[in-house]
Amino acid sequence: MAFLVLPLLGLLVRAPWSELWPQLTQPQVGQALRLSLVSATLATLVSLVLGVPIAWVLARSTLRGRSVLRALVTVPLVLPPVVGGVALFLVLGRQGILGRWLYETFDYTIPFTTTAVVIAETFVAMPFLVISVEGALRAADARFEDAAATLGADRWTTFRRVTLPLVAPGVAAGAVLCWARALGEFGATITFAGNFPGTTQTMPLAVYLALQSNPEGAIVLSLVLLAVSLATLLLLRDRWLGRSGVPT
Amino acid sequence: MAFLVLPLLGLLVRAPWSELWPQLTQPQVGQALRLSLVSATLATLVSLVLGVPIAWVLARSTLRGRSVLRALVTVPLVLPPVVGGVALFLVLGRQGILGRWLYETFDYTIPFTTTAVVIAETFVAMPFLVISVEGALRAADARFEDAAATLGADRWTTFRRVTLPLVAPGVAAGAVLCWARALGEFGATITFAGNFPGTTQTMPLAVYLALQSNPEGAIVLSLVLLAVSLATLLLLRDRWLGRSGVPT
Amino acid sequence: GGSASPDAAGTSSSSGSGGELTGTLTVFAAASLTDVFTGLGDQLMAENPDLDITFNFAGSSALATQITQGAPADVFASANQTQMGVVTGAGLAEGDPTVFTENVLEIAVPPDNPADVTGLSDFADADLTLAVCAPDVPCGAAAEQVFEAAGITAQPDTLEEDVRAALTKVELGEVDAALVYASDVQAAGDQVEGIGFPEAEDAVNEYPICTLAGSQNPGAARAFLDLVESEAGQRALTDAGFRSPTS
Amino acid sequence: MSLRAHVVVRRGALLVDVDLAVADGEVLAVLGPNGAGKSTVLRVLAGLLVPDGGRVAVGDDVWDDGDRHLPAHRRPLGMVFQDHLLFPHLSTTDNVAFGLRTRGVRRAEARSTAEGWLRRVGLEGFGDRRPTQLSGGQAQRAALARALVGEPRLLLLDEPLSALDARTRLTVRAELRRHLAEFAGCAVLVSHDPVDAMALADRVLVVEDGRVVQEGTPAEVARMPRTDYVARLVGLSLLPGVGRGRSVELDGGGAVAVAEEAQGPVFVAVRPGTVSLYLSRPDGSPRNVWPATLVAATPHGSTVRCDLDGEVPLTADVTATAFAELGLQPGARVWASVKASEVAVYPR
Amino acid sequence: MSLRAHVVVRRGALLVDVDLAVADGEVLAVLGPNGAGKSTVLRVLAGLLVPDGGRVAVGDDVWDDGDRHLPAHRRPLGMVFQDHLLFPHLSTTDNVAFGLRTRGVRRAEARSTAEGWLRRVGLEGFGDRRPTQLSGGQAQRAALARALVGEPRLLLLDEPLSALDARTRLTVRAELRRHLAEFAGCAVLVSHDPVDAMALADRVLVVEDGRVVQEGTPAEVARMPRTDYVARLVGLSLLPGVGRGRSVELDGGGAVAVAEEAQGPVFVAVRPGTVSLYLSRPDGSPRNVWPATLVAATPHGSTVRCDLDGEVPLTADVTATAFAELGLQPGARVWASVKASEVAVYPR
Ligand SMILES: Nc1ncnc2c1ncn2[C@@H]1O[C@H](COP(=O)(O)OP(=O)(O)OP(=O)(O)O)[C@@H](O)[C@H]1O
Ligand SMILES: Nc1ncnc2c1ncn2[C@@H]1O[C@H](COP(=O)(O)OP(=O)(O)OP(=O)(O)O)[C@@H](O)[C@H]1O
Ligand SMILES: [Mg+2]
Ligand SMILES: [Mg+2]
Repeated sequence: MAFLVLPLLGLLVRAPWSELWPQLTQPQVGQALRLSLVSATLATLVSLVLGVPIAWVLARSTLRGRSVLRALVTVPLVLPPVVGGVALFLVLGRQGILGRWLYETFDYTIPFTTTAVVIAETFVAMPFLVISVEGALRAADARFEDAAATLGADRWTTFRRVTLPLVAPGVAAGAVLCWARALGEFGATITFAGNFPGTTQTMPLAVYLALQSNPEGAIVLSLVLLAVSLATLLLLRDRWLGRSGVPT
Repeated sequence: MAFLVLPLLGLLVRAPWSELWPQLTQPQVGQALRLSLVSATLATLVSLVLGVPIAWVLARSTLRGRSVLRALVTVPLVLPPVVGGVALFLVLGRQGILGRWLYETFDYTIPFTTTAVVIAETFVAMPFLVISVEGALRAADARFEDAAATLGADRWTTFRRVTLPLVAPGVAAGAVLCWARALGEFGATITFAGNFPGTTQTMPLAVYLALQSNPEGAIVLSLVLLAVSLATLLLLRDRWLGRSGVPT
Repeated sequence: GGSASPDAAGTSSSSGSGGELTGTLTVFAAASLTDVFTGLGDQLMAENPDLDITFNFAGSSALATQITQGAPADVFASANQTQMGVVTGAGLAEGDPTVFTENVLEIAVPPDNPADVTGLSDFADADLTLAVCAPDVPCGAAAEQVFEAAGITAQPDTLEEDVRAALTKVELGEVDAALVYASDVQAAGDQVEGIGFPEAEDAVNEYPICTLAGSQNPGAARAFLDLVESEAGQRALTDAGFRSPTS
Repeated sequence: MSLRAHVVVRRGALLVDVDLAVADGEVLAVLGPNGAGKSTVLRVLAGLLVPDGGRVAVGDDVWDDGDRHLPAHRRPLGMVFQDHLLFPHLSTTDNVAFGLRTRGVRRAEARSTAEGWLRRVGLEGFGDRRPTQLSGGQAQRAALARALVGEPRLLLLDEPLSALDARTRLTVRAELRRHLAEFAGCAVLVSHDPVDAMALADRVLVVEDGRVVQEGTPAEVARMPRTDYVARLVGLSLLPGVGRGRSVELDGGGAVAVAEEAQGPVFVAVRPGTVSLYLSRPDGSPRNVWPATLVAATPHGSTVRCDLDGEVPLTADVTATAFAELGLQPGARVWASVKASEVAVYPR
Repeated sequence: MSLRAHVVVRRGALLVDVDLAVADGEVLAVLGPNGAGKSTVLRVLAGLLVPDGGRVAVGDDVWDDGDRHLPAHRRPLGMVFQDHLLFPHLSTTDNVAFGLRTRGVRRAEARSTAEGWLRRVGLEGFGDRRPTQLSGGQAQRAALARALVGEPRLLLLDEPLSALDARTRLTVRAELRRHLAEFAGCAVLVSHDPVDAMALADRVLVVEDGRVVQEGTPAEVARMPRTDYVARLVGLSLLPGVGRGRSVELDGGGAVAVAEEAQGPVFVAVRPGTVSLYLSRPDGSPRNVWPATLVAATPHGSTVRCDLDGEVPLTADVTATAFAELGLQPGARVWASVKASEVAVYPR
């Protein structure tokens, strides 16, 4: 416990609170905060759309390659985020496998746009969602799905109308983790999306740059980021994290 | 799926495989790989010792402040790792809250040692373990704990001899996540532990340095890191991840 | 230049006035110096078999933070005056830092220069995809200076957190041009092409070096500083695309 | 030594307030419908749930009393759960030895004592199996051994038979009876099967909605049920009314002729086998004749159980032959009759 | 239209190989001990489990046959599960409407049909409740409505009553009987309670260890059990032997005198109520007299059920009074006797 709280306390004690107001009123900070929140939320939504089905496959299907798939899902956890950013370039960059086609056909490039921020954050944060939702699906009672099948529901209907509502708390917990990780994403974002105020400069990027020139200001900025995310997490109440196993 | 696999493929295709052998035979690479594996494993062990009790408190106790505690646990997820490194300095550095006392009493400083690597990795990776184990504890049947209590087992005996063996698969899954994250840790490590070959230069740091002068080599290095961690993950079979919910 | 020739070092006695160096030396240096300093360190260790040099390469600001937090460093080589200022401001430098090398900006373009970038004025072209460093980091501050001097309103698409990140994007062909240091263009080999421009002289980046007050091995620290400033050291730096201090 | 408990505890919308006492060597069955609070009472006795009030004492030792609460693991008790709850990660022997180990007995000694108990419950040779490798009946026997091995002063059994199939239940019930007869401490058995209570208990406590509604020996409860729930369980129709000499005016309307004098509030209990059905009003000696509608008919061995609705709601058992001859269908209008001498009357 | 199925499927160590046929309007009960494979057969019929062999066909439609497997959601069937498995996130009405909605019925129409069904099962006014707010009996009724609402051709019931308490079970069993009588399709009911089978089924299939061991009407099975399991269920002692005229030589040793001629392999069934116990060898008309040891005694209403061990293992029911007068204790040596005319004999 102390191990987690003390560093935070250290930051709080040492933070130059006099810097707080001037920092907060900088237009760039507001912009970065807004962009961070918007892109982390979008990344979470994308992760939900893509990640929940993957989790379903991991938890419910009898595919041979499931453990390979599960290992692949954890790749973005181990890959240094900067390398992750390079990998994204290799696929979606102007010269990338898909990116070139996009560029030549629609004259559209992904890097250096807010879209790129969302993609980078999704790449890094989605595994958290997948792993949490898989856990929730494993814990859920699969017999409800049998019951739905005997009532004429195909796999997709069953998933949408029975499984998903049943594991909603687990999905919510996964989404929280995913959102938190997306909010803190730095390496892949700066590599793949670059850093431009208003379009791609999220809070962690602003913090990192501030560290170069104004370390005290950087600490204040990261505390602001923390405060916002903690406030959000606290608003999601206990019950979102699933039924309690408290033995009373 | 494609979203996760394509970038990896991109890396594999573009990687300059001719670089592989020369890179691998550099003594520094072997050193960094060994240090990475050792410190990630130690960080996982420390996380188990500290994190499992926290998870138990989150899942089983009826403390008022549980949602605050849970939010605090997710702090290191949101904090940019570099700021996490600074925070560790503020506590454990020679000028830090505890570090000064350590230094003055035992003439011992933590930063820039392998211990510092383990601490930085633990700080960043432990939340993964805590959140996974909490999930496993919530899913476990608390009635076994009642049964143990009626057999004369106090809370600690029950935890050690009943609860822990029951949630072993969940703990294993959490440990895998934790280990993977510790293996990929960069920002907090380079800040708090420095980048000394042999003592604190882990693979992600070696990748960072290689990026400065030899980007292709850096990609090869990170693929080596990936391969090692994927191999480890694949060795941990499906059953480690808990009983299956497959409805057949 | 106090460095002895390898032969002399090999034959003189350890307590001799020739000053064979012993113990460990810890050098904190900016990441862009990795190759040059590693080479120089190997040379000094070859001359002094009992000397053990360890390097800590990282971003200058991380190094400055570590030094102010009591890191056991003997030498600090910063990629800019600002971070050196953090260390001297904390009273941790031994004597005044000296500038041992300089770096000037160059335009980096992908091989064959697909966008036909010719000079600094192309950075005002909004149609090109362009990378410059963020003003918070030295190469960004320098970029601002040259644009001001040239009277150009730059239209970058991204403000990179360091030169390396900008260069990566050029290497991958994802930007048409980036404003980076000449040494980085050199290090990237044939992955990028460099284009020099006259306004670069308005924003020369200076690399200061100093020994640190808390050094446990001041003799070796001094010797390393001397080696860097020696002819051999300067040659190694020039080969890597840096240039000798003009003043 | 004996158990005296007054348990007051709120559980969601339900307020449980139950008084009970069990002498040494006595077995008390707590009977009641789902959600009546039976398990709640047992959890309080076990110390797994802190009551909101009341008092729990065994002999001279007070386990719960206002400010005092002895935690479960400090109480000398054994508990058997519905789903046996054997620890899945331990062998059967280690499961049984668990309670001894927590009390500091050495491993070898604990295991040999455990093996002795396994022999007593007929599980010799099963000690090395995991609980998942035991059948339901074997697992429940092992759970009993686990609860008894510590020589508890209080034995608590929460529906120990209800997860077993009908055949295994017969066997395990017989064995449980033998072990309970040998057991020197107090035993409390929760069940919602009256057969368990009849077979195993010396005394029965019927709990409904958190309150005790009846208490007595199994035979008393079976003969003179005091609530509809108990009446249905033991297969009687219960009719509350007010005695007026040889007749009882029912609260729901109508009257019943009875053989003995009755005065004041009474219950009338009618055994289904004593009810006869006719298609037209019979002329005969039985003085109790009521019109009724057949609501449902269920074959039951060689008889058919007929649920009747009307002024006097009754259940009748008629032979399958008679049922077929009458050509009855649900919805049919019939006449039901009972001899006054077959009707039991007892004060409310 | 009718169900004809031959189900072959391996489940862990168990090989299930069961043949069954159910006519329209008929109810088949599948009876068997825990782990016999009953649920497995039902899951194959439902299409939830792909069999390893055999064939499932309803009327002219083949549902399973080697290469062909119709998935569960394409089969016109309804299924009721032991734990009702109502979807906890939907209201009762929406649960019942679920099957209609998946078949493309519009929301308003599906809900109104569902409400009609809720009325039929006696749940009018409960439509807006969540399943957790229903009692066990109500939930099981809603599950029945949910299974019936799609007018299935095949109705499958997997121990629909076993999670209910004794009293609720009586009520729900009676209702279920009414609905099954009205149901026009084929119904298969899995149970391990013989009372369910007797009350609800037209025909009984007894499965043990994955095989059919007996088949017949409930009365036939109850009268002439063919395995020990069935015999215990219906409360008979079963003794296999070889007929030699008026005597049967038992396979376990000893002989039984019988009233009718018997030749070849036969079963002898003895009803516990017909067995008398004596402390010394009786001299009388019964020709069947065996020495035995009392193993266990369980009160059972007004009688005591005595398990006897000896050359001829038997169960005897004696009145509580007689039991007390004989002063019997487990371990006592007794003589058991049965009249030859009370013994049933039928070919193996
Ligand atoms: N943890 C809990 N928190 C709040 N209410 C509970 C809890 N557990 C049970 N209840 C409620 O308390 C009441 C009594 O439950 P209890 O388990 O004691 O009943 P029971 O008589 O044992 O029933 P059953 O025969 O179903 O086991 C029920 O209404 C139940 O919903
Ligand atoms: N998913 C499964 N995988 C492997 N074996 C299984 C599975 N489910 C059940 N079995 C095994 O198949 C056998 C038959 O199980 P089944 O559930 O069909 O029995 P049952 O007759 O319904 O028993 P019960 O009365 O306990 O419900 C059992 O031995 C069981 O352990
Ligand atoms: Mg209960
Ligand atoms: Mg079953």
